[in-house]
Amino acid sequence: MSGAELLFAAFGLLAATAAFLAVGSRHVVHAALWLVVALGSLAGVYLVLGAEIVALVQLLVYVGAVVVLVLFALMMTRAPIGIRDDLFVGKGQRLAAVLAGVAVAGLLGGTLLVAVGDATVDPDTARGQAEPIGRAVFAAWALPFELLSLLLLAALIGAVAVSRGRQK
Amino acid sequence: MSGIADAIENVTGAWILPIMVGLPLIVAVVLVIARRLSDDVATLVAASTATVTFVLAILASIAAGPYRDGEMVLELDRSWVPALGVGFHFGMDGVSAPLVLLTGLLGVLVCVHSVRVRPASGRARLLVACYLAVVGGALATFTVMDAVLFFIAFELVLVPMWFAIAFWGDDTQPDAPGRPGGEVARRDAANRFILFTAIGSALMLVGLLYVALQTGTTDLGKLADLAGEGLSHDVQVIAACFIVVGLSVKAPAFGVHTWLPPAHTIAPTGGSVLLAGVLLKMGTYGLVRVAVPILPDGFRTVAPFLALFAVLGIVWAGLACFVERDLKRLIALSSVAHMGFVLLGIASMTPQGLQGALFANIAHGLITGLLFLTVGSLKDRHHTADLALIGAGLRDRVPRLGWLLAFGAVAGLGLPGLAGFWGELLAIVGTWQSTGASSSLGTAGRPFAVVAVVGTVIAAVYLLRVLRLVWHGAAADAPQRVVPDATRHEVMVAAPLVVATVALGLLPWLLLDLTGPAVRVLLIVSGGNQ
Amino acid sequence: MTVTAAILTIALPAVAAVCGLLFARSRTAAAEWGIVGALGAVVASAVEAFGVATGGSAASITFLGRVDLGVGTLALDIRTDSLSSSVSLAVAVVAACVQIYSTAYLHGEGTPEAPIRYPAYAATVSLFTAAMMLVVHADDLILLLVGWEGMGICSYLLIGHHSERATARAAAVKAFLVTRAGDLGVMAAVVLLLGSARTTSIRALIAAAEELPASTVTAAALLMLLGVIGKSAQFPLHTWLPDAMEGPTPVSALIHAATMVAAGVFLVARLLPVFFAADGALTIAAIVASITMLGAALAALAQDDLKRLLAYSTISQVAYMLAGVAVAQDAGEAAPGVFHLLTHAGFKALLFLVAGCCIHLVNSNLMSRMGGMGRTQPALMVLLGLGLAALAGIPPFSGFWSKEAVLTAAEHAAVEGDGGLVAWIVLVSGVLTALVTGVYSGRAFSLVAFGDPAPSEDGHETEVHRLPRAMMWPLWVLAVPTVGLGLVLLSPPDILHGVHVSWLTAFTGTLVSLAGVGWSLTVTRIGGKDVADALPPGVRAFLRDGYRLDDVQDALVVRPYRALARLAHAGDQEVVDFYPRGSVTVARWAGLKLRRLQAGMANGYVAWVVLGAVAAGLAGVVLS
Amino acid sequence: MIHLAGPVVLAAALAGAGVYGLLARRNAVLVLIGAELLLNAVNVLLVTAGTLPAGGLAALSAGGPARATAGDPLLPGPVLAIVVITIAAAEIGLALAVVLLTFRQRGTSDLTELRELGEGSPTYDEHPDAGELPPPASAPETPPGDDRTPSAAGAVR
Repeated sequence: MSGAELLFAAFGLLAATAAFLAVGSRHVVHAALWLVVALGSLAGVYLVLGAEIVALVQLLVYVGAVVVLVLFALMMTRAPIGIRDDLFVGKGQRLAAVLAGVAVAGLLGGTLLVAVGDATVDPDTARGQAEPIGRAVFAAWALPFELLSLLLLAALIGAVAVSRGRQK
Repeated sequence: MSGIADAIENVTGAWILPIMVGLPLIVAVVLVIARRLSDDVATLVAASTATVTFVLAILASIAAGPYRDGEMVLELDRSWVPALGVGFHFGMDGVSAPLVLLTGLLGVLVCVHSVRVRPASGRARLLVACYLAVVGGALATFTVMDAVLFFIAFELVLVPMWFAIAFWGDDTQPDAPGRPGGEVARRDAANRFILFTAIGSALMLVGLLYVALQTGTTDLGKLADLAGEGLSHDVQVIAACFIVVGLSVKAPAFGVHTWLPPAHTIAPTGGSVLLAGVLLKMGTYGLVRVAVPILPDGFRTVAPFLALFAVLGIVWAGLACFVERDLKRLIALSSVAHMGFVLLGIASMTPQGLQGALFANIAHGLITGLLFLTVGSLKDRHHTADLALIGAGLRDRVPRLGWLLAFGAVAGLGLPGLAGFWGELLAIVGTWQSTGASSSLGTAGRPFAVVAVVGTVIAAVYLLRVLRLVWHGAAADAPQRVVPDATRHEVMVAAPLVVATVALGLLPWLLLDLTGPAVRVLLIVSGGNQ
Repeated sequence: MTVTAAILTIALPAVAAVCGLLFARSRTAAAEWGIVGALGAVVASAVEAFGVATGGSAASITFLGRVDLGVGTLALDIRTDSLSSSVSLAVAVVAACVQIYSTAYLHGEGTPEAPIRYPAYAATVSLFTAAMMLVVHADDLILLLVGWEGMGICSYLLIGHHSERATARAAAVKAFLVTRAGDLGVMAAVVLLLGSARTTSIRALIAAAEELPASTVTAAALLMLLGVIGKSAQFPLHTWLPDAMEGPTPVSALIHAATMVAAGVFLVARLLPVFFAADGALTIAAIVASITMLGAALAALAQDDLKRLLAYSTISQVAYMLAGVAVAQDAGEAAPGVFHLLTHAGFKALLFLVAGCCIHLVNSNLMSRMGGMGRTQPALMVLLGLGLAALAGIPPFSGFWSKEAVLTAAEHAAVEGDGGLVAWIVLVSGVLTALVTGVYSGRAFSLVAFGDPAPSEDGHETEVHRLPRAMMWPLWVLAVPTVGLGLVLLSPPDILHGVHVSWLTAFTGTLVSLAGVGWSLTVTRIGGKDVADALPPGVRAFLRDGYRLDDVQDALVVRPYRALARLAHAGDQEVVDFYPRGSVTVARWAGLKLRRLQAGMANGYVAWVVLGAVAAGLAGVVLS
Repeated sequence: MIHLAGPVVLAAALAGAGVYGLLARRNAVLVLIGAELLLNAVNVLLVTAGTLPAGGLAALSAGGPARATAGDPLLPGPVLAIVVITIAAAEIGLALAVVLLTFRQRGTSDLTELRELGEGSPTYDEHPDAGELPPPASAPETPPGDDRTPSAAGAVR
């Protein structure tokens, strides 16, 4: 087991655990905070995989912006503080949800495990740095990138319009 | 004749066909758009358009001659959507020419009819636009030689006809047990019409596409030349099932006929005429043009079932007519019986049978058109088509209408010497001939022929009942004694049908000489029963 | 010339019918069109007969062109020969007499309740004449069928002419349907022959009769015999003819006596070689004819209505004709039957027209109301006597020669030929019928000429008035052949070459007839009123009602048919229409059930998405 | 050297957790957390794929566990991961706006109580048997696309 692999295992385990806690917590704010942990450790995972820029973006956008938005939303919807039992749907549906989760995980993991087999990779950290990514984005991916920016703009305007509601 | 043919050749060539198809369609659109146009002007425009179309149809059928060798003389073939292999392919031969002429004639008659006789409600301008669209679509169906265009033309007719039924239909039907009347009946009739026929067309489309995918072309001419070559037996049977079922909805065969009586009963007079004279023919034309030549093997497998339903229809509808009270419904049901003969003739896959089927097609269009015109006039006057409410003694009360009705009924029962006879006779002969191992009907052919012969008496029974109830009888017993007789205009509209019925009855070669060579070519190519 | 004349015999009445219907503005004009057409037909057929007699027959005259059947063609040709020219002359003469007679018989315009409808009447009679001419001249079975059914529809129209009477309506429908049921046979035979012989040309069929497969010929002959039985009103399809007397009397004279009912016999005579080649067809025809001739004669005996009496007598006489053809020993020997057809056309038309005069005078069909005309209308009674004498077969009237010719032919077949038992049956039945015919003829004469008129039911006495000339002239014209047609045998045309009358048969037949006539005439002399009184009342009623065959027909055909029709009509609504209605119900039910899935729960919808994704993934894994 | 099983198992675990979160949570914001986890599962796979040589797994097994010298010059893995993150940002912004609006109007962000559109909702108002037939289609006097009859038009004016 190489050092990279060890590092990966640590971040991965942390991310997985935090993810489970984020969806399983009975405390609303805790759930949001566990999400922070999960997303943050995923940034570590990306780093280990040699995707430096992605990791940075993950930290910036997800941990920095998305989670803050989530927390704000929780605040503004007067989410209850403390352990609550009414965060989940009924028992039967919950069981079905577990089954669905296991099925998805099993199907995805099973297929991919079979597909990858015994393969290993040696991530090339140089390729994940800002320069090659920047070249790729502004050369080959320029058009999708611009479309993406349009999408963001539209989402921004949409969000403003929606949250303002219909004010006469 | 050849001089005219040459002149047409020089002026338009085969473009006369798309012109003939396009003219009524374009004028129909114009009539819909021109909102300022009064009904009087609009109906006159429609009538003259229909007349021009009819003249074009006559010229085209002259140009398409001589029909001696059965080949298609008048043909226009341009590439249209090359990626899909769809061609802008028009053509006219002995099979389509009579139907084109019939459609043109009936188009003129219904449009001229609506110049004086207006629908009970709604704008006549839009109604005649619907009629013209139906005529244009039907002409297209009868002249296009490409499977995809054929399907489009087939569908094109449904929508205006749906409008005609749904908006100008009769919503004064009385309630009957198990069958509500009024607005409900009208909506039911229109919906039934569109659902049945659209489902039928969808099945046909599946079959056509299947054939097109298997052969790589949608050109009906090329497909007919292939005559099923390169299509395995199973493929042919599957495709034939779809196409035959789809087309028999329109024909209509027994079992899928229940849309027809309500549609005829509700539709305005002109709509009924076009429905009987044009729409029903499209189904049988499709069988002759598509199913028989393109899928000979498959059609041969399906034919006994088609014949079975045809025979069932002949007997069943004939029996049901005997106790039907509503005259329009009765004639509609009798159409099922008459079209049964047509389907039987086609299913026999013999030259005589096909000749009979094509003849009966035209004869039915003329006779039933006449009957619907007459009954429409009766209904306008009595405000009902119920036999009991129309009452006895039409021959004395309204002699002209009475004689038209009597003539139509007599022609409808297949009296020798009138047009109805030849088609039935030849269809039965064909069915009788279609026996033995290599034929399409095999051992079933002869029993079917016998039943069909009996069917000709059944027709006499119910039509004589009609005459006995309303034509005969003491005028004094009728509930409404004083109604106006047919106007000169109405008689003029009906007269061509009467003349044509007599002419075709006495001189059947007028029609059979056109179709004969084409039928021979069709069957020789497809290796049908000889 | 012969050819043109033959075509004109058909075309002139047809044109007259169309013009009379379309252009005749008045009653007179309509009558003129009818008379002109009929007289034209007389002239044309006289020319034709002359042409045939001098120049020989002509076959395959192009008439309606050739028809492409897809396989082979069909020639709608006509022909003219001795048979067609003689029959067409008879038809034309009777038709002309009837057209003239009708102008007086159907006088006036009628009342709104019972209009006369003269233009339609005259045109229909003309059309009928044309149709009969077509049958007579047709050289193709299908063309013959055109005329055959054309006669049927004209008969329907004319029987139902006074359609304000319910009985007339019923009789018209019955006549058409019963004959049409028989015509199925002809149509089926056409189908069969088109199938195996590939032709319906009569000439070709006669030529090929021996070579065709025996089964085909037999089947075709039997099927055509069915049509003959229907059209010629033979047992058991004769029930329509007595009812057909609801039509105006001149029509009965033309259609239901002289021409249309004889068309069946004509068909057999025309196609005799085909019938001859078919095993059993002629035997069955002979048996049917034997049953019919005697049965109908007995029924005629019991009638009170003069027209019904004549109707049953017609059935009986047509059976004679059929028997005369059926006992032929040679494919060319239709002569006795055809001769009887010609003589019968003359005297039966005369009888009907006389009956029409009587009815016109007393306004009733009942013979009991007509009595005593011997004093008031001597000329009419002479004519009646001539007709009845010919009917009974008293020498030297025409009926004697033809009837004895038929009996001679039967005797010839029974004694010398190979007719065997069937010929004996025909002979015995024929002789018995001659007796009965004598009895009912004498009875009719004694009742009408000598009896005392019963007082009319509505109390008002019949006023005796002179018959119009237009009604009397045709009677005298028809009396000529009634008396003298036997003279033709001195120099017979081709078709009658086979007519022989043996002295023995003639003597027996005459004796028997005279005995019958004498008995019924003497009954009144010795104080009896009606020879039919001798019958037990039950039997008399049974015979009068035509053996109650109508009830049988009603029970076996009409009522089951009605039930079946009601079943089909109900089934059309309830059974066949089940699946469209069912699909509505199913769609509605499925909509109600399926929209429960639309629970409004966001998680629920996501669950469906996940389920779909997992299913698709699994499918991908499994299938790849 | 990293064994590929690691990222795969991680992605599967994240996806499973995400699906569970989507299905089992009632609070709309918490449901969105599940959605974020699903997106991140995708991102893990994308980034992992970015480490593979051009030609993907097939090239890898052919060339052995060698260093991916000939990576795809377009770098689809990391770029698409960034795209996903961006879309996620857009999505969460919009979604939270909707949640806020709902909360403001309904006073709750509990999805089980927002069921007005559904069949089982207590506020759902429909009489299935009475409302089957739509109101009658346009009257015969005015077919579609038709103008009023002159008299009617005059009345309107």
